[in-house]
Amino acid sequence: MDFDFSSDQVQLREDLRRFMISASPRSCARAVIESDATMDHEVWEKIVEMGITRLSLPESLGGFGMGIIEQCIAAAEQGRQLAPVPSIASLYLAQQLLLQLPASEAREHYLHASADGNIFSVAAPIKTPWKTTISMENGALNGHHTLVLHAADADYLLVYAHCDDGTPVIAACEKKNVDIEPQPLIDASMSAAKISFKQTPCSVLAKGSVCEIALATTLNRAACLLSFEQMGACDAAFEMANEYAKERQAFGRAIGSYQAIKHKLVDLYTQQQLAHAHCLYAAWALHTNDAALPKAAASALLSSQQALTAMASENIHIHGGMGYTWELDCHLFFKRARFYASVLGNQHLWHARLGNELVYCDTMMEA
Amino acid sequence: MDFDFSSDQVQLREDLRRFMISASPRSCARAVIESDATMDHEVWEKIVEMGITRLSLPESLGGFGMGIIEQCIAAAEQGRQLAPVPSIASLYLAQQLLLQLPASEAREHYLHASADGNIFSVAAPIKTPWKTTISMENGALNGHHTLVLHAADADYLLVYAHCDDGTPVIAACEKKNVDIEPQPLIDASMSAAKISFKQTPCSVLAKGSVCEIALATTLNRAACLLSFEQMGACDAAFEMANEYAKERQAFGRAIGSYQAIKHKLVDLYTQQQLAHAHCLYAAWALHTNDAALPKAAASALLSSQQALTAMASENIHIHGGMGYTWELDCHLFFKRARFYASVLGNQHLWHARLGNELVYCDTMMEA
Amino acid sequence: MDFNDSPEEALFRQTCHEWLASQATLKENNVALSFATLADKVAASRRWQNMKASAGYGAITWPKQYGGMGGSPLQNIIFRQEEAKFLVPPSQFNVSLGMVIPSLMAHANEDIKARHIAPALYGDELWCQLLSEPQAGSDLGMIRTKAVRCDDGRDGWIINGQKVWTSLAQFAEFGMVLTRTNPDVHSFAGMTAFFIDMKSPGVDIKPIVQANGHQEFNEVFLSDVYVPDSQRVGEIDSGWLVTMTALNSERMSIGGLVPDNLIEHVINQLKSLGEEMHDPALLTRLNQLYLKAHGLWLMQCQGMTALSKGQMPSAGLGTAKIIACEVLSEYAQLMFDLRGHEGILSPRAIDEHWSVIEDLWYGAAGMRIAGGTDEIVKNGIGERVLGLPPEPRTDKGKTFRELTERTLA
Amino acid sequence: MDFNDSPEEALFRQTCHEWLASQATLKENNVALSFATLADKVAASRRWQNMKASAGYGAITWPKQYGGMGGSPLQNIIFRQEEAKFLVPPSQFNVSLGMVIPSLMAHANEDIKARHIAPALYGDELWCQLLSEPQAGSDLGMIRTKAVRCDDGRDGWIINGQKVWTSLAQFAEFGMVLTRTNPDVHSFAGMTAFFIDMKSPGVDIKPIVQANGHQEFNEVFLSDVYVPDSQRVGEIDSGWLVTMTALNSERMSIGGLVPDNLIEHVINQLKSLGEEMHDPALLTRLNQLYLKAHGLWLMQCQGMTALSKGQMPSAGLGTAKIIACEVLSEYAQLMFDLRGHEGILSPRAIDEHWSVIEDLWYGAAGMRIAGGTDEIVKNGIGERVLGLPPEPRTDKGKTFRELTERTLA
Repeated sequence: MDFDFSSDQVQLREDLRRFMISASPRSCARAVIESDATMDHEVWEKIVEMGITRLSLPESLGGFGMGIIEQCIAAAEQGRQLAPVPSIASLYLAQQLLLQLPASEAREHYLHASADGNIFSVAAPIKTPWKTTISMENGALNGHHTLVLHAADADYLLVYAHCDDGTPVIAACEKKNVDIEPQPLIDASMSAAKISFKQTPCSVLAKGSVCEIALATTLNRAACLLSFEQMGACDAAFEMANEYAKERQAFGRAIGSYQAIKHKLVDLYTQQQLAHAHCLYAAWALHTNDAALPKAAASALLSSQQALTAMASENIHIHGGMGYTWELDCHLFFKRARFYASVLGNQHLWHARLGNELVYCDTMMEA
Repeated sequence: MDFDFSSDQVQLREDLRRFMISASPRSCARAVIESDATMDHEVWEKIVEMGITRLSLPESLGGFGMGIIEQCIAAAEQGRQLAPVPSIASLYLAQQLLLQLPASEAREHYLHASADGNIFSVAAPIKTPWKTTISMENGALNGHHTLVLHAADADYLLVYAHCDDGTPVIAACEKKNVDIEPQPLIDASMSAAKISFKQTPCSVLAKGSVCEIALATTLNRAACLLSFEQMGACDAAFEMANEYAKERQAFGRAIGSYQAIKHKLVDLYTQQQLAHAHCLYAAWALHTNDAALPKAAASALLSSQQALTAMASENIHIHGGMGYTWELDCHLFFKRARFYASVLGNQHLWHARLGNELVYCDTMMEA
Repeated sequence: MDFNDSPEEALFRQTCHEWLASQATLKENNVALSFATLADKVAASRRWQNMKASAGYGAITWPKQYGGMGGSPLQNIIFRQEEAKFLVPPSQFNVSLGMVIPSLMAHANEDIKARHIAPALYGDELWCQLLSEPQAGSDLGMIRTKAVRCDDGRDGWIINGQKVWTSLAQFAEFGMVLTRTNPDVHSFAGMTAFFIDMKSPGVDIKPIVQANGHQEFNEVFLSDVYVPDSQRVGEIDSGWLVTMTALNSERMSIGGLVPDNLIEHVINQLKSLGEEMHDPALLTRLNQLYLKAHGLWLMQCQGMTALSKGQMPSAGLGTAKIIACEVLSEYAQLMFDLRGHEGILSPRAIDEHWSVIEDLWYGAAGMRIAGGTDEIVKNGIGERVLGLPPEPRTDKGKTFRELTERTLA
Repeated sequence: MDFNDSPEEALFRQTCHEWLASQATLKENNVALSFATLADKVAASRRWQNMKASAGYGAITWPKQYGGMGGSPLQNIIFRQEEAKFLVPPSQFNVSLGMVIPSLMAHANEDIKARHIAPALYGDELWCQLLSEPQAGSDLGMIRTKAVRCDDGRDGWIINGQKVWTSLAQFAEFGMVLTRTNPDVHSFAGMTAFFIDMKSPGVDIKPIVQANGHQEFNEVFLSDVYVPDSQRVGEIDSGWLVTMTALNSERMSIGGLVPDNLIEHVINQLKSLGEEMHDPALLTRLNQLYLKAHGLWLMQCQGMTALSKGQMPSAGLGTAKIIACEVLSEYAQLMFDLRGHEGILSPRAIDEHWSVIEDLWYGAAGMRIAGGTDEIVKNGIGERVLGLPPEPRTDKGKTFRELTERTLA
């Protein structure tokens, strides 16, 4: 039985924690919310410099050749700091999507670009049937997508489109030829936009059913990485609340000595432990590319979302009046939690996926 | 605004409470569980004598001419004592069904019999499509029903059957001509049986679509009455737990002084208050025969079921080791709660009904 | 049993409605007035309060001698129900007229009452309540703001300290302030109440930016603020009595916790989903929300029935605030989820309706804290309604000085 | 990262499996042995324990000097995992060998150990633990069973009192009993441990009928029971140390909390519903159950990984019991609901499989109480894992006599 991070991975986590705390203190997320900015470019540059964008890519593609588990660890540390950077779009979705596509010079080119820290966005549906209003013809894209994550920050877009005859394609284009209309988000430290193509030149990376298989796999892989990011945020909010409960006094003793607060924290801790276990399982499924990946991805996403949603809300509550001020970071977690809860589709979409996997997947390895 | 019991009704409740405590102490339910009996006939006789079986029937049918709200109050008091009597079958289902049928001599006869305390069972489906394997031809019934509440105790059965041409009928027959195969229940203070008809003579009470309308209405009316019975049980379990929490000492103080127990009781109390409000609304809908009846019935059933299920489980827990003994009554509530949760169909059936009513019922009177 | 007014109630409702109709227009689609700034909203509320007071509707339950209507709590609820149907400014006088002035009525001398009650009633003077402090939230016994007797011959006091969560302090003319005057007795026994002119030298008001960006509450710093002894309310060291009167005067909270039409909004949003609206998982969430929202409404109807019969509403209504917080939070979460992937969009940016939902989402988190946290409310119900014993108090019999020294140690 | 045994673990597992295969047959469809009576089950368990002890598998983690295998906690888990695959009697020796004898090893003299450990290991002598009392459940400091020195010249003690929830007392040869020997010191300081022959005069055993009708636990009445001082374990007034050793010796509870195949059973039942199996409301309940059940299994895998690396499992595993209770309760409720209207039928009367579900339904309620209530477990995790401060103890520094007089007053 070897179901846990290796000691090297634990070491990496410690290093990345130190790095992220210094590279992206939570004041960075707050600053993006308070400004018109869509991301913090300085933080992203540091992340690129640190090599997080090339962590799990093979050396042949400009990567460090570490595993996907290391990428999960990096996602959690970004979540802890609520880093205002486009990792979900660029790393969890776009980079993973590129890796699913058939080998080609173009794919190699874009993976190198991704490794180097260029920002990618993905304009694609998040569920079956894979619908799109975007058409691809003669190397040009037309149509629009209502909500593309971090499109305004992107250097390149990966686009799921249909050819005239309905054949799906995945194509890449430069952002500069795309019309971008930013949309205000519930968490303004993140960004998304409505985008329109008008005869936008593109290069086709894949064509046919491979596109849809790649999309489905990418969504599951992105869900695993997002789950780690959510758990990072959850852990940070938990620590914040737990520390406050030890210090804050009411009626002559620390509020954490009252069972109402103590047992609340234990319940949250329990939920957190379960979610961590599912995330670890998702990391294992990613790493081994096991058939359990869809099940593990849905489980990790649902359990981490439940844990963070509860935690973000109770973190405000445990902080009392202070928790409701702009000054404290509680509201940053509250907003981010709500953003995560929709960004790859809501709980009902993932419950449907998990239920489907459980009922139609005959072989279960355990309880 | 006059949304509460009248002072006469409050007085009736007090009278019935004193009566039921003396007529059916909880040792009666326990005795039925510990024996092979299917009900306590002595308790039933006292209930008949007290007039509970004729409470809401018009005087012309041998009743007291009180309202259905008074019947609800009587149901709650039976629930408090977990009375081992066939009220669900005979009063909430059969008597209400008879009242929904078109006037006839036979109906009048059976309503008089019901008022006099004869026990009735209903063999009918509990949901649409109204399926049955029982056929009626030439005044005789054939077929079977897998689960009929209190059939073994019944004097008469009301049966939903199909004629050869598929026309639905509701017919009555005497129990003596029916083959009864009792089924052990999760709560052995209640009873149910598999029943078979073989050329069983019957009298037809209604024919055609009126039968199905009557069944649907009856189920809603029975759900309202059952909700009151559930809340009676819930109140009794709550009082039991609350009293114990005041007395039982741990670590030098009453366990009810700990927030873990205190707030648990407050949460249960809150759930109970909400369920009481829904039951009162159901009583109002019954009384006024308002179009909101289906919605009110489903709301009362779901909220009282949720309240009792939680209460029965936490009543054991708050009593600690003692709560887990046969000696205390906690397990009687635990078993009864589980019985109620299935007897008129499970929560999913009633959620579907409530959701349907909410979404397709355009006019809402309030929040 | 019915949901109708008694004939007297119906008459009163009609009278209110007719007067309101003569002053304002009915809302359409439940859309309320909106204001560019909080200052505009307060100014409009002052004008509307003045109109109400002039017509005798300024304070339904106050005795007539103070300019009130001498009406019942139920009449107050009826007026508010009718008022809510009209396009009028939302009242900014809940603290002023609902809490502070009633405590003045009970504890202040005749001079103060003669000078201050009428201007407050007519909206000319707004009052705030300087109560909570950074170290005294749920536990008001920990108030540290100090008042000491002047030693320069003036017959007054010098106040120093910091208050927090003071509603509308930036607009108020006067503030009732609870101070520590004797640290060497039990913490609730050594406090004294004063009222101060909010323009006094040494009063520094800083709006608090809330999690939702709003700025209705304030920090108020009091630095050597002089207050004459004539502005003391109640006896020296008896300030807790004055505060208790204010807290207990919060009008019967029947209604007003949850907006109307919540369930209708969910159903409309559900219907926009097409086929997916039949999803039993979504319907179950709708149902659970309905069971709480409609159940709360029914409990409030029971409470109003009691008032209508001249009785006190059941103590069970004390759970209303807790239920309401759950309703608001679950409502907002469900509405966001019903937007699917578009749930990441800022509700505020969609339209006024979604902006309200976003406010309720934050509001539910705030409501769990304000006016008694969930925990304090549950302790109260557990002890006063269910009769469960209180927790042992480690601060019992300790003086304020002993408690604060221990805390700092 | 993988779920596989290390080579050493695999080898040990194979050795265990081969020995087990030489003694018993594999289970089919996970169906366990059933017994007509509890007495039969205990007798069969004694025989099987004897066979295991003879082959060296009687106590995997005990030191070899006491007849154990000197194995690791992980080896113990591996043996139990393999054992669970075979049709062998479920062990009735968990208290005897897992709690009582380890406390003898730590606190008893050589004579006692020489006489008693081997017969216990070989299943010839079963031990029970006489601990809880009617007034001392979560709070063992309230134990009232008294032991007083003989005043008739015998070198022994007379024990009087009542114990409750004593597992298998009706079958045990010996019992370890915790008594009060000094009421005038702090409640945990005045207790002494003895072991008694369960056939001693004055020992009266009454099985407790549980809510589910089972009778595994007992009330034990001790009336003037004589016990020689040579059967005292540990020092006078130091009995709490002996009990603590027993409680801490409960073997690492990794696994064994929740039966395998829960989720499979739900899915099979779901599939029997036809079209209705696609109901998202039902699937959501299945999912929520799976998230807890599979999550618990994964947490246990993390714990075993730690053991495999020679580390202690994470303190987070302390939440396992709470999660397991929820899993069992929600599993049973869901299975009952999936039967629709037929959910009213007695599960026991359907078949062996449903009988297990009914047992789990009751069992979950019992498991929330036994071995530390939910509340005690949460206090422990909150204080020891999360570092939150304890509640003030009103019984601190009080003697047992003061506490009991106060309680009775």
